[in-house]
Amino acid sequence: MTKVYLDNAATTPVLPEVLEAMLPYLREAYGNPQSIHDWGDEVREGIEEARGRVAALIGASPEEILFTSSGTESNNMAIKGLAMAQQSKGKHVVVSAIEHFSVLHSARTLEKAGFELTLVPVDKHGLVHPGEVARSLRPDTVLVSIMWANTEVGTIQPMAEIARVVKESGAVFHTDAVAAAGNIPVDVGQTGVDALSLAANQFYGPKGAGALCVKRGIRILPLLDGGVQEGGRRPGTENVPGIVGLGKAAEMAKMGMPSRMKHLTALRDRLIDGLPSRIDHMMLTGHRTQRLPGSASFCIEFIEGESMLMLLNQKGIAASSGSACTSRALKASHVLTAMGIPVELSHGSLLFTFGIANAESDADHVLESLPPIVERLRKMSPLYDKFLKQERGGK
Amino acid sequence: MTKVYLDNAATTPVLPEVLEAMLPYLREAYGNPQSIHDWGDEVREGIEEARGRVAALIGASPEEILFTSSGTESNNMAIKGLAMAQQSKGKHVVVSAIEHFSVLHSARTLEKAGFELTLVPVDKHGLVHPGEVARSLRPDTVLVSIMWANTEVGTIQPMAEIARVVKESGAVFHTDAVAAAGNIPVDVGQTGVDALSLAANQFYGPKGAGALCVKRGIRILPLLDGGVQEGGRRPGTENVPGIVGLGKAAEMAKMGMPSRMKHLTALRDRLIDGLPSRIDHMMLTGHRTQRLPGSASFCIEFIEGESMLMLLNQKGIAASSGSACTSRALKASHVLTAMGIPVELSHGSLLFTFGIANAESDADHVLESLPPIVERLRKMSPLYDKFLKQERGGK
Amino acid sequence: MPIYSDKVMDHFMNPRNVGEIQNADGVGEVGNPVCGDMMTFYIKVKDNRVDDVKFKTFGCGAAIAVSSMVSEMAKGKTLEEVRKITPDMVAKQLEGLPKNKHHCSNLGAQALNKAVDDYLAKQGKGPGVKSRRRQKDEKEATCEEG
Amino acid sequence: MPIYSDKVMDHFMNPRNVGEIQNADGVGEVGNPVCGDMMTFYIKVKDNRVDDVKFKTFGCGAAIAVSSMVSEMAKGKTLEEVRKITPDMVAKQLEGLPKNKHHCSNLGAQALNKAVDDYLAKQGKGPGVKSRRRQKDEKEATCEEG
Ligand SMILES: Cc1ncc(COP(=O)(O)O)c(C=O)c1O
Ligand SMILES: Cc1ncc(COP(=O)(O)O)c(C=O)c1O
Repeated sequence: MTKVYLDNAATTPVLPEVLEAMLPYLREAYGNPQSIHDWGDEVREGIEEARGRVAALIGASPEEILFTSSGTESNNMAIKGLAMAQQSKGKHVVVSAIEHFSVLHSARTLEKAGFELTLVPVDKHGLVHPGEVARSLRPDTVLVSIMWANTEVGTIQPMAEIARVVKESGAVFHTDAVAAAGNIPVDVGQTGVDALSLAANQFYGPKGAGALCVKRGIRILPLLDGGVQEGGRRPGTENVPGIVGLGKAAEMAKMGMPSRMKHLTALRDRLIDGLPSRIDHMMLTGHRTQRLPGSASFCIEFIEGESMLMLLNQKGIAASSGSACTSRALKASHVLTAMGIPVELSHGSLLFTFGIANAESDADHVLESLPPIVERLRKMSPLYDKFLKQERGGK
Repeated sequence: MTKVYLDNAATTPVLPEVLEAMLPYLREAYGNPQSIHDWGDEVREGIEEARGRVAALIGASPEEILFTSSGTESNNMAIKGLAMAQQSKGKHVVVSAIEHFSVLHSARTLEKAGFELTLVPVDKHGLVHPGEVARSLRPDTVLVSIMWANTEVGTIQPMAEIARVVKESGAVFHTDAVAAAGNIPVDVGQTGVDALSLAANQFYGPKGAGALCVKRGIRILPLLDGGVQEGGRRPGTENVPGIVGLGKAAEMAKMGMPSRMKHLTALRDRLIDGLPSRIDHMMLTGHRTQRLPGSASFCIEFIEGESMLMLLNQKGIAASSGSACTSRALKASHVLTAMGIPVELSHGSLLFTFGIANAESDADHVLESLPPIVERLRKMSPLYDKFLKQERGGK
Repeated sequence: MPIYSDKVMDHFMNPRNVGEIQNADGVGEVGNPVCGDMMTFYIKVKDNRVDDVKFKTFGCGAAIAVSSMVSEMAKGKTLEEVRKITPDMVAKQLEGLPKNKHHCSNLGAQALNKAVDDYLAKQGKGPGVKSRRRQKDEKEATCEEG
Repeated sequence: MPIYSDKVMDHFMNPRNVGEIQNADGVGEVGNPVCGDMMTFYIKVKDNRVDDVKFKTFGCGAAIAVSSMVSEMAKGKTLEEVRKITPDMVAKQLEGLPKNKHHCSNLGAQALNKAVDDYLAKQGKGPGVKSRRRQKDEKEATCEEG
């Protein structure tokens, strides 16, 4: 059976070159980077090279990069560590309504610690308007966090404009760039971002390797207490192979970005343009053009996401969904809800995310496979039944 | 040049079998374990197998195992998460004076959050006496954390006795078993431990993979906020290859433990018995017999640890030291100080830790190489000078 | 490690008794689109037995498999026997369900029961004796979690 | 990526002027064993110049390399020139020191200066004009960090 992986938003495969770069650090270069001997020296070199590469990917300086274990850890450290470090100046924090739970729930934790939280709304395309950010700012706002791009609907935010608004207020500006970094151009210096989260497994690096960029001069408290690693800001024995893999993936992403983007955008558009002509009663979610190159996200009426995923899987296709059933907590996607999509429609969420290994034929496989799946499930659906009866009745 | 790695306390090499087990998860099995398709199913299976193996190593149930990024993270989560979850019962925490900084500094963070902290002293061998633990307990003590074995001096604590004392009081008992688990028998059920930290890179698994065992019925708050991974208790995309490597290393450690221990104990004793007969004015640190199999730790008078390490490195030997100079903060080792070793002597700390790849000849290389190094540095040392002059004067 | 048992997958991929019965003797509908699960059961009753049963379901894989399993379990049973089908029995017949999908098995049993209620009401026999469990179920109008 | 520069390693592995001068014209001792760094400098002075210099050092690799470098820098210089040797000059000659080892370069310059003080005192010339920096240094009796 043709196997087509279109869930690159969940995680990307590791590129062979990335694994190649990691392997020495899983074999002969096993020292602890903190050690005072050749074994330590060798490994320290690998880590510092990786730091330089990650910095280069996002227009930062190497000493502004801290290595973490995931996007989630980076976001937790950013939200809690930045807010706590500035709390003498105020206790108000602003995040968008469509942040990842690692940002949103960290902000909720701050609330429990006495901070106030404002959620910035988004429009129906998932866009955060700089004016809305401005409206949410207060004299005691110390931290604003707006994600660079949204995984679930692909929408890319107008970061430079948002950053400008935040900077004028004097608040610290963090962005969750986990879905963006390595996939679209991201430059902290040019954009005016104070702190940024990223994760290797979103751009063909290994799982378990994230980074947090904190610009010089921005104070942050550590999340973990312990030893001296990462200048004491992120203690714990370094995940050396993971860090080296992250570095290599960053280098390759920087180099290959224009051609990767072109390739992915064509595949994505093939689905975005092709599916609605084959399937009635479906809609694109997110912005049509300001979206991640590989991302094609939809809501399909009258049927539910998990059952579509299971039937797609039977056809060899991996995708994902923001449906309540696919979330362990069985809650409707807060992203789709924030965009004004009715809950019953959000259950039919379906997300295809292309990776650099995909080809046109993969998009075509979806174009062929999805319509009969939708038809099959609609035949089973009492909602579709009611809709048809109403329609017939209406005529 | 002969290269002899005797710094296995800093980190162990990854066993080829462990890397072999990891490789599929860095290649074709790249799915996200949370995904609803074959790619996710395959990876979930790898993680759950690893969970079972880690549980088996320490006599726990699989559902009691949470995967983390390091021993440091496990300790932070344990100390903060357990204390915070029990705070309605009291706000007093007890840890030993020789804990790793990830425990000690986490406890200090609790102090800032309104907890009271008692440090349990150790004797000159680094032993925590159960009676001292009992003395430190109060009606409002909610958490006690005593490390299973100390990395720096090798001393193994009488865990079952300590656990008994703690359990009688009703407090939660956590142990940092990062140096112990995988190297000596560790059984949470038999010992009566409520929570336990471990790290793969201490027993021939990869860096970046730790675990926290939390016994059923023990409440703990998460350290990270975010998604649903690990039942919501430790969110963030799982470090799948790291977790699988940890599992494989745990399986091999359980199987090989008796023969490994025998091998390492012989090597360690060769140094412990052999060095003092070749070098004057040196002492063993830690307990002579209740110590980690591979650990030979000393203090050598009149000279300093880092300079010894550098000269040993020139002879191809990797070791470590608890000297102030080798710590980034340039503080004398709190472990040696707590054992009553004078600060000036602690600067001469030297630690050789054998691994399963070492042979007798490696110990012999140290027996030959260290005496001339000590002699050379003592010739340069004004302290040795003074000592000799006093001695001559005394005669 | 698939989320679902082979039995669930079988009933999801090849659901039994999908459809609608024109002029059904009883119809039961539970759930609602906002919660993401909705089931409609149709029954034909003959000699106090479920002679035919069909269903339509909007929902996740578990919801579809549960509907199919419940329909199979009901077929040929007396109405009294049908009343005794519990969510646990359904889950067991399906060789287990993930923890957070147990509510689906509730829904299936509920929908079938409602169809029986409907049949009895149409027969002028009143809704019959509702089990205590069912009364409780009906109170839970908000979406169930887990 | 070694912690130390090649120059530091060279001076650590092959320290110049290690030892003691019997009947030295000046002896300077700084640091103490509790802090983990201690240096003793011995000088012979001839025609207001450092004619010979030796040292003994207890401490880390940087402390030994710094001592060696300072001794080399001092040799043959006039006492006034010796007074002008700053920690920064020492660190620079060593092609840099890790941040947390900079205090070692302070110690080296201090020890040498103390030996000059001692020489001047023995000559009955008094300790001479101490630089402000040195007066400050001497006040710092506790162990320096970083
Ligand atoms: C006893 C002990 N606890 C905790 C740690 C911290 O573990 P990690 O470096 O994996 O964070 C160490 C590290 O060596 C250790 O020896
Ligand atoms: C936008 C965004 N932020 C944060 C995260 C969390 O990253 P991780 O799973 O690496 O912890 C994700 C994960 O997909 C994400 O898409």
